[in-house]
Amino acid sequence: MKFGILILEGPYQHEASDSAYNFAKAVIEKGHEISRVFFYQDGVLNATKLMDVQRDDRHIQERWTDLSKEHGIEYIVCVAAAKRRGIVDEVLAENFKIGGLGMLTDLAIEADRLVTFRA
Amino acid sequence: MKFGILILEGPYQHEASDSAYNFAKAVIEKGHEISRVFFYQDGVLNATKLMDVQRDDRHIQERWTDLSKEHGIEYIVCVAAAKRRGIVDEVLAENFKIGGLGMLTDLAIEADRLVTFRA
Amino acid sequence: MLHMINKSPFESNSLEDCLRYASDGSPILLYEDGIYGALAGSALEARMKEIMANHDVYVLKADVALRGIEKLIDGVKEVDYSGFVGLVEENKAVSW
Amino acid sequence: MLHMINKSPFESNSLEDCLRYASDGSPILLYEDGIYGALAGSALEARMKEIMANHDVYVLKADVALRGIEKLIDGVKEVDYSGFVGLVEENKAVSW
Amino acid sequence: MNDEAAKLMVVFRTAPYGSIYSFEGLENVVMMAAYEQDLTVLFIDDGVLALKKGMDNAATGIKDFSPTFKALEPVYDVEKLYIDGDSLKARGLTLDDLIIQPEVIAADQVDKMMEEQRNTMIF
Amino acid sequence: MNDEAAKLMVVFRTAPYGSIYSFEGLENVVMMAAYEQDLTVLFIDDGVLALKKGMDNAATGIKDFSPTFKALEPVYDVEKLYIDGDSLKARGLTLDDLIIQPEVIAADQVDKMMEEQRNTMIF
Repeated sequence: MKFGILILEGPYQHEASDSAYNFAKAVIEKGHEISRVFFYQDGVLNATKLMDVQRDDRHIQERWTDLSKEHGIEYIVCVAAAKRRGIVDEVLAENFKIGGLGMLTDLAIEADRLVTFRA
Repeated sequence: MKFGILILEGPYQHEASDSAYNFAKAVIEKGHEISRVFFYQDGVLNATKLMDVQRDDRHIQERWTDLSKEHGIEYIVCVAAAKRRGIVDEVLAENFKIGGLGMLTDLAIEADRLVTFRA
Repeated sequence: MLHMINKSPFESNSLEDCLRYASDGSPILLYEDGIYGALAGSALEARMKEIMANHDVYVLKADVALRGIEKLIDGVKEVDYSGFVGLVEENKAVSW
Repeated sequence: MLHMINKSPFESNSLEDCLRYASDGSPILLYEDGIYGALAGSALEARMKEIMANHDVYVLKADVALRGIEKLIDGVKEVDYSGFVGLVEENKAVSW
Repeated sequence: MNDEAAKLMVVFRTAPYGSIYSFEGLENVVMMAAYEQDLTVLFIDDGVLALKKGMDNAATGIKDFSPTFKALEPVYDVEKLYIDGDSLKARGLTLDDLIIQPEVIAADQVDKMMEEQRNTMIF
Repeated sequence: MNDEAAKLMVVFRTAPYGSIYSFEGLENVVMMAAYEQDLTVLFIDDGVLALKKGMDNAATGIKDFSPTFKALEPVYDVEKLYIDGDSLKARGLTLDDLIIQPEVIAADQVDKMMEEQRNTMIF
């Protein structure tokens, strides 16, 4: 099955990104494909490489980057939502790409299941 | 009277920063002093100079910067909250300063009224 | 205390939670999505009228106008941002 | 449809809103702060039991453990993340 | 809309302005409309409040995005617009209070509508 | 605490983990405790859930911050800890279920407690 994941909230402020990450790992472990993770609204804030996290806590951006490196998952950060929140190419972490909102429509068409993580 | 303002949410995602801005302007117009605006939790995201906003919408960071320039209000962005969200000196807009969480305690002690804007 | 409520009472329990703690006579300010609590003719109107027997209920005009609301429950008092500051001059404030 | 609820029913109306639309027989997954709806002995237990007459109610184990909850309402089914994926394999899903 | 069109639905259930769900949900609908799929838009719960007539943003400076909701059908060709009648009524509103008049449906039709879609997003 | 100490209160009313209000509210309390003011901490509504015993973060990787709540009195000398009894009861919990045992108060004492403070922050 092809899964799509949509994340609407930023790191730390809400659990959405944590839940999405653990869900994504389980999707992969069950042998499914993740067509794309799409970061929209405050979700775009997960993509900054400037996050500097205390050692006793999880590093949300690095965790996402590592998951993509290991399994080749595509992460798209909505350009319109990113711009108004100050997420630009210069601060983008590895394996995140800025892309158009249309790539969310593409994902909704392509994925057998699109699962939203939100506030 | 001395006012303190505490902002707990980022720009655009919630109305908190808009309400705080309009409240701050009214406080000044009534002749009161604003001891400090403290940006905590996702509130730290108001401080990025990388925000790039469509012309038909308000630019939340520039509006705050202009208000500070005009009236000399101090803006402190909590260092601990900022670090985990990728807000560092390099992306800090004019008139925002990174500071310790203790400066919120100082504000709560000093201000006759501390008003919180939140989700 | 001035009790500040910014969430829609159709979606959030923050207004009802606040009322468990608010002393009779303490004013309530509805702002942001909180202003929907003052919608005339809504399913919450009867409850709001009960609340108004014990509390002065204010709505922030700017948020009412932004949302296109014209008809407010009788007795709800409108304040602009200057009036909002005035309420905070007269009362210590907490945001729920 | 799988209806996913992530907010505390003590604070948010999202579970009750969802139930106005959810067909009988559609499963409900409580995760994140939504798991507090499954607290045994709470003021919401009777209501949850009514809901469970028409819906299978699941809780995400990871979120239950994170919050230190041991006693769940009888009949609530626990799933791990793999079980969560399983529910989404079997059902289209929406997040309220 | 072509024969291979995917059935997609966007649901608005959050009040406008207090959070960005309504506004950025709308930007998403506008984008989806360009794809010529089989798109349905549904307003429920506090989501119906985004359609209230007479919004005036002068005192806040916050962008009034209701003109885009108004344009969904005439400009963006989104024809399948529905609204939950009970949600409107609970808020003391009727279709006459709204800038557009979606087709009124009953709450118990919603689950079936979602089930018919390839994917549904709630904002 | 000195004679000139300001009376300050922090109220926890949000569930832990789902949002950061509880965790960053706690970091704020730890900081305030270092200032030797007259500090009061109150748990109400879903805020009481942050004190539940037996939290286990192994399956999520999210930081378990309950040890810091436990340390408030012994380590950080925060002595004025209160909890709304009705909030606990509504959630099927008793003081025995919690990692600390704040003094139980009734809901109708809260407004007066807030009124006595120089400033109160709710998280």
